Amino acid sequence: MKTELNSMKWHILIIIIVCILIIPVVFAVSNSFKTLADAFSNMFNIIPANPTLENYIHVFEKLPFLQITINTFFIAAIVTGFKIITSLLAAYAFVYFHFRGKNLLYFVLISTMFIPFTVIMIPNYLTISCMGFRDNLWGVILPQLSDALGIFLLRQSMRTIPRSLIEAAYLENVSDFKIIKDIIIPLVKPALISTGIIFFINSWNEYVWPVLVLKSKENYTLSLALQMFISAEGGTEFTIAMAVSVMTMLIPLVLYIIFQKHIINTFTMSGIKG
Amino acid sequence: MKTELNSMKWHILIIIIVCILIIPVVFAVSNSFKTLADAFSNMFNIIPANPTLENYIHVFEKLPFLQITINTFFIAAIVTGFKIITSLLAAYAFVYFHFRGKNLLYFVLISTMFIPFTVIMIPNYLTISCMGFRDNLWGVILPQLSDALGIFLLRQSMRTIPRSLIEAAYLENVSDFKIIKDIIIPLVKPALISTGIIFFINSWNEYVWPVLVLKSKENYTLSLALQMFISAEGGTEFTIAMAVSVMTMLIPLVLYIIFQKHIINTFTMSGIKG
Amino acid sequence: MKDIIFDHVLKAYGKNVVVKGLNLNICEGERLVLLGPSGCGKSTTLRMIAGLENITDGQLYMDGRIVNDIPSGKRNVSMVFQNYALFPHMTVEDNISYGLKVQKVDPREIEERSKAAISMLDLNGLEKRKPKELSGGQRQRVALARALVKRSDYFLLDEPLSNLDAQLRVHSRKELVKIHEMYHQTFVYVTHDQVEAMTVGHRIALMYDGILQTIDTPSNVYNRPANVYAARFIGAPSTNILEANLNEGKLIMAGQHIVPPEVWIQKMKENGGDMFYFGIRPEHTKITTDYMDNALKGIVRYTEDYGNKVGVYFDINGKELISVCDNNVPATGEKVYFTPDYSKIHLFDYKTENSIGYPEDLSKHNYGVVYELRGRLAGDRS
Amino acid sequence: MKDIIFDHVLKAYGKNVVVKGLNLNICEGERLVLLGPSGCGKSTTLRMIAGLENITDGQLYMDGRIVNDIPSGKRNVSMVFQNYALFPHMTVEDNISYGLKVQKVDPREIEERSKAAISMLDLNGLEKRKPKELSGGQRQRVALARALVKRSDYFLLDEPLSNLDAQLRVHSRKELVKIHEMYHQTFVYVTHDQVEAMTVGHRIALMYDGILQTIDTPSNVYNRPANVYAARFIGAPSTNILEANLNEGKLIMAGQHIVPPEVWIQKMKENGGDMFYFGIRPEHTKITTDYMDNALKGIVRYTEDYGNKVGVYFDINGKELISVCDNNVPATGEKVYFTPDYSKIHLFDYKTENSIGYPEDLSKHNYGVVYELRGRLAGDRS
Repeated sequence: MKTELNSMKWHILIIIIVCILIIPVVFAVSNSFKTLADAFSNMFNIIPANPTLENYIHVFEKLPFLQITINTFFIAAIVTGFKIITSLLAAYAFVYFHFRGKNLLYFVLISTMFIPFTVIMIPNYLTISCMGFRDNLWGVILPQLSDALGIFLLRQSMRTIPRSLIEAAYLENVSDFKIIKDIIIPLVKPALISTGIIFFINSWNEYVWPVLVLKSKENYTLSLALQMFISAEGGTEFTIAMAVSVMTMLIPLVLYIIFQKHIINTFTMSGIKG
Repeated sequence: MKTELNSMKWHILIIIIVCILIIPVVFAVSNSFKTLADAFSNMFNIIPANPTLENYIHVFEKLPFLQITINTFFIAAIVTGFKIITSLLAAYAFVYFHFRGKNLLYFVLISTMFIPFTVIMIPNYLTISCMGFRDNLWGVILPQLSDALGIFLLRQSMRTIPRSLIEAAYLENVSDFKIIKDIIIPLVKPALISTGIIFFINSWNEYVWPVLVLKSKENYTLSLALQMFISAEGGTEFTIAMAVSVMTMLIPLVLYIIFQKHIINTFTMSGIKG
Repeated sequence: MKDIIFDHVLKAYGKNVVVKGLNLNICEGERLVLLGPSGCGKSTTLRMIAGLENITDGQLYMDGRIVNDIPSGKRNVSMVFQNYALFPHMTVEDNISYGLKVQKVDPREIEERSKAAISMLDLNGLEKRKPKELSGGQRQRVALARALVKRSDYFLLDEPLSNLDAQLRVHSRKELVKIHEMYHQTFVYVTHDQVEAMTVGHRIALMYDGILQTIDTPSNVYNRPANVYAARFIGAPSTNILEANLNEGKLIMAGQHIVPPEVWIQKMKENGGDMFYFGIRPEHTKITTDYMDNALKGIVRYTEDYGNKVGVYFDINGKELISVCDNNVPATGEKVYFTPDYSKIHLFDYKTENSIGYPEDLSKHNYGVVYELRGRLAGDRS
Repeated sequence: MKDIIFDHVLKAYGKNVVVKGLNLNICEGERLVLLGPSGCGKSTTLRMIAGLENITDGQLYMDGRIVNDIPSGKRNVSMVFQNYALFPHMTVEDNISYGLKVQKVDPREIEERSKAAISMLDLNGLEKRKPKELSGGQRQRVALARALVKRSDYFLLDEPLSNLDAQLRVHSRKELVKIHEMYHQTFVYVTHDQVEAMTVGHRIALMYDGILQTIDTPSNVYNRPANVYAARFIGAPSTNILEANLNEGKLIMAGQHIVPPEVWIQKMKENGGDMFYFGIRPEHTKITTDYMDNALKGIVRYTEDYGNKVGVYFDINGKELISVCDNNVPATGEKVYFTPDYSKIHLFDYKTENSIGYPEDLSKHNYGVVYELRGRLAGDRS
């Protein structure tokens, strides 16, 4: 039975969680439409006293903003695509094949999740330097073509597929790649989407690695652009930074709206039924 | 049936994935024990020609390294702990309670996963500034007390628990908190551990947010310390940076070894059985 | 009075009404079986008693009080779930004593009660095992022990034997009855298996499509089915049902006719109308390849060997009937003569599908004597 | 010859040997049922035929070739899985035609074959539905259609009816047989349900603990069980088995004795030894409350009403036996006299537990005449 939620403590808990997660977003959107003076006098007013677009206009004047957005999207899309493909194939191999050293290999792969990114940052930097990818979007992308988290999440999801479905396909002499395409992908779609979202957003947010690789403004990503307007004291560029923030949010938001139905299903449904 | 893996293409795929994930680690460890000259002449040699500890010694002389490690650990541990607790409680409420607006609320929470961190960074900065937590570890911690990803992952895991187990507890008049403690936590332990690992490593790796909040060297975290030795050209401090990298890896590695058995079970088992 | 009363109870999920105005009295200490096919609402009914489902409309009384809003934990019920619902991370011992520990029962009493349950259900030596180290039958007994140790007044069982092998099921249903006869809780048992229902229940409540079809003793449910549905559901193979038209003392069925005993004609006339459903169980019929008077003629389509009996499916002008016989089994394609045992036939009103009742003293109307004499005559003639 | 031959086939998972040196010939076009309790190795055996399990040792021949290393897709087998294994994201139509499409069969032929299968299995109008929109019976028919459309020579079914309601199961097993009689594939059917096995199989292979216990026709498996295990497993309630000591023409069982017909004594002497297992099915016994000569005396412990019959559990010096009777049911606690039908008893060697065989022409040795006469005399005397 689902009991009605009637005790106070649960309500308070959920309200606190929502506040922690939602309020900063509202704050950013609201301040991006304020003048600097307005922002400093009424920082926590949700509705701007004198709504203005000047912060946005300033950003577009100062930076090749469209290019920066495209860069960020390009990196995130390619990285996500590759990570998903490699994770899917590796997870399939780990779930449905026997091979020598399989458990050891899986163990090693999972161990890499424990290695802080900073450890592999410099080796990766040197590698892509050697390959001539400094200040190049591909330099950001290349070391990020696979991800143990994706292998783990997709493997977990594949294990919920009744093995008899795969066996039914074996009986029809279906090849592995066709099984992946016709059966596995449709059935792990929720996990694929959620894993994809995690990869995409992580790449979108990335700062440390792109700042190392990318030098010229026309190669910047959104987080680098944002950093330009941030001064620790909140300074004179505060509302502009808010505008960059909001624009950073734009593409994920548009994607979210486009794929809304799938995403909601993904995060609401559990596994495979019937 | 598990088929034997005998086709070449699958082997190649898995080898590539392992290379992408493993080689940089080996590279970092090996170069941290080289002198700078040795590193530049034989950068891709795995075994250092003249192993040296001078890089490590240098780090300890230049920085309060123990304090920095403790800071990083403190932040990661508290953040992970809070995120896990709030995620667990929220997931429980979403799975086992009925309340008005539940689906809408869940939808909103999940939407926050799409908001780049950079968007909420400045609002959070201003909030913690107001609260007087600038250059304070708690300033790093406070905005990170809950996480929609955790709610999602734990909710998915809870949904695999047969509802009859919870109902059997209801029949015994067991309170919700006791159900969580006695039944939910033991049964979602694998998901708790994997979610905890993700949170811990993410916090461990964090750079953009701590660099904004923390100013004094004694408050630094490991990623900030590492950044000090990184110059884009690889420069004269390259091997020192590698040493910092390796030390960054140390605590996660120790934790990994301590919890090895649990972690392996977590990432090998799937869900709840009989 | 540890009774349970459903008073116009309705349960809906959104627009989907799964229990439709149920009225049902379950007496203190009786074994009531809720029987029906999957999706008939029987499990939902049980779960409403347990407090695991909200009641959409109507009242549920337990022990004289309305319990609609009383939570599960306060209803004094024990339940055995179909999947047993054992806590997979706890040992057998911990599973059994968990509820008592939560209730802060005195540790000495917990130990005493657990030990009693463990030894009654023959679980000695398994105390430290986890559920996954047990066989299906052992798990089922642990679930039973966990329910028993609570010593509650209501004992609910949701298809408790459905995950067991056939041999074990036969054994376990007997054990369940024995346990009940020791404690005499009010016992509500859900199953889709009619043999289980017949052997376990004092009374059987047959449900279909959210509606209580009949509630009666096993013997009456079998021998005096209240309606066509009950006649069809109980018994395997299923009761043969034919549309029958009463016309000048003859019953016309599938284009042929038979002459039933006068007592039955009388009963039909009392009921009124001339259309009925005629029902006869396969085991209450005789078929012969020799000519018989007052029999329906059919062609054998298919036979099934049950070991001690044979099921003969035959076709009477396109209607499929089945007869179960011991010997002289006709072959597929043979022409057969079919006679029901008139002391065991059922007649139902055509509109309501309810039984029209039974004449008194049917014993002299079975086919026995008449059939054998006529059969012999017919044999001579053919 | 589309036959299947197991030649000393062994299947082990690590140290756990689940099929222990199986020798089994399955003939072209026959319906063979693999019967046994869960964990007996029957499903593994089926899956080895399908190529879904590797063979640890021994040879499996299909169509005259060793197929140990032939992958599933090349064995020309169709299979119906217990959970049906329908692709949940595909419509009924796509589920049925998927295999043919992958095999690049001509689209017109795919359509033709799919339509034939859909209409044969009465799935018209459901073509566009997803599996989750179907009832259990419909899913089962889709799984069957998907297997049929392939028109393969081997048809494997792994407990295909176990997820269906009782009524539907009775209907479906008949349909399965009809389908087989249309196509005459080599048909291997796994089940734990003995009624299904009896009604579906040309032959039944009974397995237990990875070992083939007996393989014979349903009638022989029931009437002439090869060993104690087969006698116990087939029939519900189970065959009564008693240790019996042959001593001077008497069989001493549970401290009492009866005198069996001379033909049986002869048979026991031929076998040698003086210890046997005596077996008799509950439905082949008679119990009376009146005194009877040459009967075992017991006390009734428990009765179960099956509707048309009653099961009487009684106790003979601590051994529990069961008798199934029609009428004159004794009450719990009553003293009863128990007589087996000597034309239906089974005797097994004490060491090997194998049947000692049966004397010729047993028909005159059933209790019929003797019993009725003696019963009447006894009644007079009491």
